[in-house]
Amino acid sequence: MILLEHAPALAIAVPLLAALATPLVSKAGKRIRNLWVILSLAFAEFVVIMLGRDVLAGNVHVYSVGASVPSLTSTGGFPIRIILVADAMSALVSLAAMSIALLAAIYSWRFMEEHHSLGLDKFYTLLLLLAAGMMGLSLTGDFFTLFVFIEVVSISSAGLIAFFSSGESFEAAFKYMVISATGSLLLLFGIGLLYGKYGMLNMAAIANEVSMQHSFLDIAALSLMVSALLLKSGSVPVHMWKPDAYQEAPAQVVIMMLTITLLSLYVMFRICFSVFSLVLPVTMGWLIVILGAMSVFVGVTMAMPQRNLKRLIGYAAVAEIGYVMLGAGTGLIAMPNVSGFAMQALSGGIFHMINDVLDLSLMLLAAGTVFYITRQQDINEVGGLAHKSGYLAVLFMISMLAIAGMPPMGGFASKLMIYESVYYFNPLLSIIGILGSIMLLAIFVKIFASVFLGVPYKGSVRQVPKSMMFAMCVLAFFILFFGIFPNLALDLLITPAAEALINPQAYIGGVV
Amino acid sequence: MKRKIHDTGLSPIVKMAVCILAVPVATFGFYVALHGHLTPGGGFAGGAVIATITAMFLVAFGRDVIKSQHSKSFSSLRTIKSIGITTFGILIFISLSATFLHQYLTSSGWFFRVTVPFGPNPGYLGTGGIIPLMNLAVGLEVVVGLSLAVILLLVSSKEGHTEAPVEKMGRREE
Amino acid sequence: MKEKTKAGTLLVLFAFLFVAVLSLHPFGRPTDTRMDDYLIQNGQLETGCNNIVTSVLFDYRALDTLGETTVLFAATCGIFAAFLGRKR
Amino acid sequence: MISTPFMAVVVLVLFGLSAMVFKRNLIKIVMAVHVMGSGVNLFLISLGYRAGSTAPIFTNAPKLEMALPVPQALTLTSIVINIAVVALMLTFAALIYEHYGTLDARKRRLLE
Repeated sequence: MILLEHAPALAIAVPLLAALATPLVSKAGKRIRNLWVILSLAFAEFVVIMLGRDVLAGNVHVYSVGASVPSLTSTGGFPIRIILVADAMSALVSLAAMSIALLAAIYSWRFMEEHHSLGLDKFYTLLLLLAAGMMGLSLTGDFFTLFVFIEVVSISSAGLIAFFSSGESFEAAFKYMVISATGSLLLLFGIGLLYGKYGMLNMAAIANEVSMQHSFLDIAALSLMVSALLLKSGSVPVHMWKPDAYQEAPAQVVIMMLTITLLSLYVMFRICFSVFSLVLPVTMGWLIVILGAMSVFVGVTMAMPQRNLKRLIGYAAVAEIGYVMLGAGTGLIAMPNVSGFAMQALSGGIFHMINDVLDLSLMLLAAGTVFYITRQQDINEVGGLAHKSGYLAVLFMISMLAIAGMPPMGGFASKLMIYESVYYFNPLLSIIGILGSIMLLAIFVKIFASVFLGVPYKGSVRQVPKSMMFAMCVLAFFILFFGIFPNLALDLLITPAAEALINPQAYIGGVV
Repeated sequence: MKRKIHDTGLSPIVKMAVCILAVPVATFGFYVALHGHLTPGGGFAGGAVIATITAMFLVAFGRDVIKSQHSKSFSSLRTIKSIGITTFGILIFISLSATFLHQYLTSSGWFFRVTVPFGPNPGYLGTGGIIPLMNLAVGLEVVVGLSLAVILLLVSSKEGHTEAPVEKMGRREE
Repeated sequence: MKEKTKAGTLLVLFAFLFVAVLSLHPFGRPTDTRMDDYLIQNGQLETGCNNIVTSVLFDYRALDTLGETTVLFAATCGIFAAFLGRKR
Repeated sequence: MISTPFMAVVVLVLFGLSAMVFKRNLIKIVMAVHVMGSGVNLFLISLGYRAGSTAPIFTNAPKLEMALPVPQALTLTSIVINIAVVALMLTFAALIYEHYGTLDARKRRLLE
């Protein structure tokens, strides 16, 4: 029906329209504005679910923006307009991104109330712009639109980092802006190189051209883009901005920034797998795997001495990004004929992408609630909370076990797939991975003991509001669901996504 | 010059010149934005030209004009802000509707019916369908965005700034 | 020591960009201009405006312009939120 | 013959990057980002030039040999994005100066 035909465009347009109208709607009052934000995100989630169902039924959903007939892509044998492509992989990623945005909006209903009554409509506008940017990032099939949406995402997340206007938050936001500005300028340089050679900007069209004749220029453009996107995803050489940014931003903005890092990883895999599949040097795969292993190692070792809970989660996020790169990198090494273990590694990497978002978000929301109910910012003063709010302790326990990759939780299935398959490529890497998750468990047990166990907490503790509890329970449900029925999630969501990533012909065929 | 000329800012001659100059600059910016589909320029260039007027006013009249004329608190800025953002929000709907619900409004569009044959022609204003409207929408958005950024950056930084030599204004609120 | 490593990486990047740009087409003679020639030929007919750059900006690649206006809008909101918070 | 605009682009981008890496003052870092941005914009524009061609505007067009329109549209978009990035970074620099009283990155272990 009409909604499905325009689904990719609507997925971007609905949060954008809602963001533009929020200043208007917020004139009518706080509750109406909050409802407006949550309803628009829920409608966008509905559109993305419909898109996902249609795409999982087997066809690549193509939408050319502005053409008289949405599916009219290449008029003169090559695409002219901007084309949004939704195949299994991008549908999966946009589904994850939009559900996290919805949960963040629900969570921030009560969380932001007493913090900042003056500028809250700015907060919700930026939140919706961030959601629109994430949708654009995951659905676009055009290089320059990719650059524009990466800018939308990085500017609105910088604005959100600096929302609690304290000295450190401006510092963190400035550092984040410097790094993401240089990253996207390098990306634009790579896009310019590609446009200079092929005269076209569409990913599928260039992929078609690259498969015919390729030269040093493609390698140069590819390496520029991959380095820019690694910059954005906060892997090892440039991960300094992540702990600061995660420490300063409000909890639900940090969840959105988590999804942004995973989206930039998704875009890097899209470029490596679909566009440059034939010309991809093996060294690129090894580079990503080694960087992944290093970020696991650095993330975990740096997380040890941390006192601030959110900063610690920032380093844990660097480690989790390392796992995803470890998994998908091995898939990249055996690119032309991905079979057996490389396929398992790739689907393990993608599955871990989803699990990583879920458990780190649950951990962050739990941390935010701890600070909300005790009104303290530092975790040393907070102790023995288990007596006051048992549910929070259980949720924290679930997220802690999931991050460390314990059996009942979702993280276990994906990490096991990564360890098994990476072992065949290089045993040292999977050893680093296993060590990393053990140390993560040790760190979080220490945090759990200091925050929840011990002498009951003397200070006054507020009741955990319903909206926060609802958001956290939804996350806990999905973590447990992926943990107990991994095969259900695997063949429903992950393997079609992995297959879609593997054969670029389906991607190119849909467009050209 | 009905308004009371404050003592801050530059000399009255400059203030008078700025007030007089504002009109031609505004018309030129509007011309560039409106003729975007015929002559080089368009929404962005036209908006930037018009945004220079706010910068000129701020330079000529000093930054305390905005603070002192309206109430001391930020509400003055927020009213300007809300007007700008809401108009921007509505106007961008025009470009949004054209972008997403695909573009049958342009050359064969109902608004400006005239389609243009290939080849150089003297340029008729009534062509281009909805594109001139989108040009104006983007132009207004750029004007609001840039002037708000300039006002905010200048007016709300509290650190000691070199006031005009004659400071008859009241104590700056800390 | 830190300064030398930074200078070293910058020099390596300089050589890399230099070679990459060298392998591009010589200035003034673009190699593949299919898309642009199509736009110049049909720009006036499909969008009805003489300035092909405006037709590209507002019709063929209108999503970029929309994304860009949201970038400006997000920057304005970010600046305002930053300054507003400070008054608290 | 080495095409000079592309050389100028490489020099500008590297100049921006090195200034950003070595300089400590926040405002200088913002300027470095702006220089790098204009370097990349120059690169985009110089991609779309055809020898001996006019602008792709048909109003009283002197000749039909026209330059490429798409890079000009890309540059327009990327210039506006650079404005937004620089404006936001300047706001943060101003507020950091107001809060810490100094613009030097080293004092607050900002960008180590």
